[in-house]
Amino acid sequence: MVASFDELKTKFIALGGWQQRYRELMLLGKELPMMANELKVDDAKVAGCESNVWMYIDFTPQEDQLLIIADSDTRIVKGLLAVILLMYRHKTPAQVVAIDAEQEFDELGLLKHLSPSRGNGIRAIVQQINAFAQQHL
Amino acid sequence: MVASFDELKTKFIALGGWQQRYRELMLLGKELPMMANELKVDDAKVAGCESNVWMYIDFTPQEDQLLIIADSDTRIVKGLLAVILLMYRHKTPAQVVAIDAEQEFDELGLLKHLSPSRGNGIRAIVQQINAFAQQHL
Amino acid sequence: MFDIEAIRSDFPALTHHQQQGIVYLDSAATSQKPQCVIDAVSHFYENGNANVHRGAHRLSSDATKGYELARAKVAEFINCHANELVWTKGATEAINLVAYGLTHRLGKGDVILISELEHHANIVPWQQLAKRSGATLRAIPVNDQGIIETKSALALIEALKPKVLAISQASNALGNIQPVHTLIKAAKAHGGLTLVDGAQSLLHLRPDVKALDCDFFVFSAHKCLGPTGIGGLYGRYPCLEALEVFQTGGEMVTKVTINEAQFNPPPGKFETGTPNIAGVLGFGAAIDYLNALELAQLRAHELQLFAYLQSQIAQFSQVRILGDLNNNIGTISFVVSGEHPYDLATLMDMEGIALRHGHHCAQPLMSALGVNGTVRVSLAFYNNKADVDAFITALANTLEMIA
Amino acid sequence: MFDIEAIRSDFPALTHHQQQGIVYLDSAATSQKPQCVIDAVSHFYENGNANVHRGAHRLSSDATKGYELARAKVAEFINCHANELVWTKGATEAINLVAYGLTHRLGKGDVILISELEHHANIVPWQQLAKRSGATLRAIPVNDQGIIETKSALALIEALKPKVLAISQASNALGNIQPVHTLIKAAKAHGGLTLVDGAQSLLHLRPDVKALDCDFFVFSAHKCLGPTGIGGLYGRYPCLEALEVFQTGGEMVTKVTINEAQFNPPPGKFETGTPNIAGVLGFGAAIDYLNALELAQLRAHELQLFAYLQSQIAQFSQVRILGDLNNNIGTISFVVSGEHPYDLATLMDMEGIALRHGHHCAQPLMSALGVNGTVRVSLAFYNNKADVDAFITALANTLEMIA
Ligand SMILES: Cc1ncc(COP(=O)(O)O)c(C=O)c1O
Ligand SMILES: Cc1ncc(COP(=O)(O)O)c(C=O)c1O
Repeated sequence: MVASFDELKTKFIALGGWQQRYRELMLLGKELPMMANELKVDDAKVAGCESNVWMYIDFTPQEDQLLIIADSDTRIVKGLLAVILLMYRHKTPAQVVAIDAEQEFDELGLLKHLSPSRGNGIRAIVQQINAFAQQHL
Repeated sequence: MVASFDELKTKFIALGGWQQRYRELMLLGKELPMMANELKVDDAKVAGCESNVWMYIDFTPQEDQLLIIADSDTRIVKGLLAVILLMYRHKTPAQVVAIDAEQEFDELGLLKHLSPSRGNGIRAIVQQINAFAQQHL
Repeated sequence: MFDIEAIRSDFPALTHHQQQGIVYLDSAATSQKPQCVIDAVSHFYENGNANVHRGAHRLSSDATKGYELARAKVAEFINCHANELVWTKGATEAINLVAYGLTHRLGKGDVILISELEHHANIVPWQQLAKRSGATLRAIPVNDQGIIETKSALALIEALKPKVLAISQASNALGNIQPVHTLIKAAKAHGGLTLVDGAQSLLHLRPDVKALDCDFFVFSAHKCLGPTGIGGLYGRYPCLEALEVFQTGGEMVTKVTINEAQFNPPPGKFETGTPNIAGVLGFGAAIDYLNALELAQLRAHELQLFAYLQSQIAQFSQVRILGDLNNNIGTISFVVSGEHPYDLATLMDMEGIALRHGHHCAQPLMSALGVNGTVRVSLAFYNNKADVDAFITALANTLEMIA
Repeated sequence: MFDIEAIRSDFPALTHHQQQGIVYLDSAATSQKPQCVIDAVSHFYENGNANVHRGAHRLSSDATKGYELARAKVAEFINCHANELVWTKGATEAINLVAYGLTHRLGKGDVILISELEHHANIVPWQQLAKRSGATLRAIPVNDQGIIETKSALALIEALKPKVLAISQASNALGNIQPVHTLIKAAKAHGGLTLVDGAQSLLHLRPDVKALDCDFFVFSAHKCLGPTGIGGLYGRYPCLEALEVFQTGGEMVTKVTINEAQFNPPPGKFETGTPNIAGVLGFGAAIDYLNALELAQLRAHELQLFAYLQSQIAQFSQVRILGDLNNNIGTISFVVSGEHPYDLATLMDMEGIALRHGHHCAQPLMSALGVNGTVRVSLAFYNNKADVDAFITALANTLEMIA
């Protein structure tokens, strides 16, 4: 498993076409811990996603970090969630809002091939995280 | 006043543009006897006309002729009714159905300048007369 | 600058009419369309054509994006939020949607107030609502010119305390611009819901729904340079939320079993079935077109033309004009004593003037004015002085002929 | 002869898709449009543009003529009289119109019968009618392939004696062609009213409403080569007469006072507001286009393509196809065990295949089949062998990738 977002980026950029990237993405998704079924409630669903996405965000003041867990019933979104979680791992709220996720995804070459409505689902997830971070700045 | 449809035709064909014909038409309409208000009931209305047209058709077996009276609240339709009444005057049912009214109006140069929906009103009147004549053949 | 000839050349039908010797003075019935609107419609069918909101593939996703972008444009044009704008097939459907949605909110003793000069679209749905709910339908009277007098209208609102006030911002039959803002304020003071029929005002007045402060506003695209078969309903969000669903089916639901369905929040709640996607895209293009024109210049041109039309028509002493000429979107509705509007309009049509006669879907107004109809000339910003001159010549010929 | 490449060249979007590397296999969502349809729409706006049924001038009169001619064409296409055809904005509105119009005819104890595989448009309006009237909504079950078994359906009709039977002639989710004629006969034997949802069948089966012997038949133009925002309701004339009015307003009335309105006979009674004139004209052109093709050849081509698709997809043992493959309009709806349709469709989309995944607005069917959705390929006569080959290649890549 990749240890950091930077490592992930290096790896992805080295990959050839979108097929290879998506294959890798789905492998990443497989490593994402499964969320307990009891947690997969409607209230935890991210609105605006085509597939089911459940997400919980918490803030640990001691470490000034966001804690995010998320899951999806689809492989691709799970993979994208894995990327997002890696991107925001060990980040303070201030660092979170400073990240240009759109740009990062661009560099990974992941959104370009995704149809706009699917891309919007990913944006909805990122926005929810950002909104949470804003409240804890 | 013109005494017969043929006389009317000769007169109309001699006239120049549509303006002169319509002027003449409205003069004809003025000579059409007014229908008593009590007769202007909804049941006597011809469906499919844009303006109000009331018409009564009768058949006198002794003379084997149709008897038509009609009126309208508009000058132009009144004029067209006058033409129609002249066209069908003293005609037996068999003669009535033999008349190609469309063709006659064409020769008079009256329908050409009338918009299709107005022309359809005139056709509705002619059809009603024809339908009546058919029943008394 | 406002270059009328350049503008006219954007409207292909105007050129075509000219070739046929026809002058179009019936914009209140439907407006002409600039080429960009026609192209937006064709472009969709020729290129992206796909269904929306079905999220399957990129064609569909692109169609959805364009469709929602048009919603945002129209919303901005009338100054509301995109989620306060419901697509309907036109103003008539929008009024029906509201009237059905209020069925359970009204009861015996409640008053629905309209005015005598409303279009049938803003009368009959309220009659039906009154029948369904037991409420009573009342109408603000007009004076013998066809004008609503603000004072007596306010007194009536005060007396009746209507639960619903539904009124047009501009009359289609006469062109009057109405004191809607004042009437809305009075109705709201008593907790009444307010609906503005903007079918005629959208093109001419570019209404701001927040400034009007109405709860609902309805309009049709085809009267505002857009395609046929599309229009909209603006509703303040809580007002939309409080309406019962109207038409039901696909898209507007979240979860369906055989016996139960859960509905989307507005505007989705009211939008079922495959929408008029091409119509929406065309309407978006119409709004782009209007946004590129300066409203003040456009309105100045319209008013100038309207003044010219009035000054010219004044030469015919037998012509009686109805309506409020001081507050008008550019419509002259007239009668000639002793003459049937049908005769006038028929002869004018033969002269190549496209105008309308009859009751203009406003029979109660015609009754109130004691006429069996009028002849109506309705201007839009794409008309020019030559159009008015052609009309005046034709009217002179007609009156001379009929005399 | 049926020259598929010549036919494809009539559809500009197919050329455009090809240039983008996209293969359109989503015709059940909406069909592509031949150039003549697009041109009919533009031609109206560029030339005649005027409102209909307002009888004022020749532009309007010409528009009305074209509009009514299109009605006659569509009526002939489905084999009914022009005055039995009501224009609506689509199939969904048509079903709502009927469901609202029957409110006063149903009561407690009455049964409305649909099937488990209906589109939400043929479910939710009946739920709402049941709520308004006190009637009960029931559904004919499907077997585990998603097929209605005629015998048990007939037994259910026998037992329930439904006042209304509403059923689709072809399923959008699975493509099944249903035994509607048999079910209608059974329902009629008990005096039930029958409605056929022809949204999917119109293009593929060219239904004859007299042969079906249904009371109502609904359809959408956009699924049958026509424009968006237009569709229709066929109703046997006495059935249309017996329906209460739905939307009200201008055009559909003969006489209006503030408190009363008299309505036109059908179809006018149901058509209020300015209609989608351009949409109607475009749909008329679509019917002309279809009439010029030989149905038998077209259907043979579709079936051949469908057989080829089946034979090719059979190589993927993990693919499970749902629905009735022996009676089908050309749709393959499938699942892959352990895979989410979203993943399959997303990867297929990236491969340039435009298809649809999800519940296809048929959630009760998905529940009955125990799946959370399917991936759906829907063919039309303008698809060719290369389209199927591209799909198969993409599916192979996708399955390989996801494994
Ligand atoms: C079987 C069926 N019925 C009804 C509809 C609804 O049609 P529309 O969305 O055009 O109103 C559809 C379209 O998705 C359908 O496939
Ligand atoms: C004032 C007014 N309200 C409502 C309508 C109805 O609009 P539509 O026919 O586009 O639904 C019209 C159009 O004739 C109108 O002029």
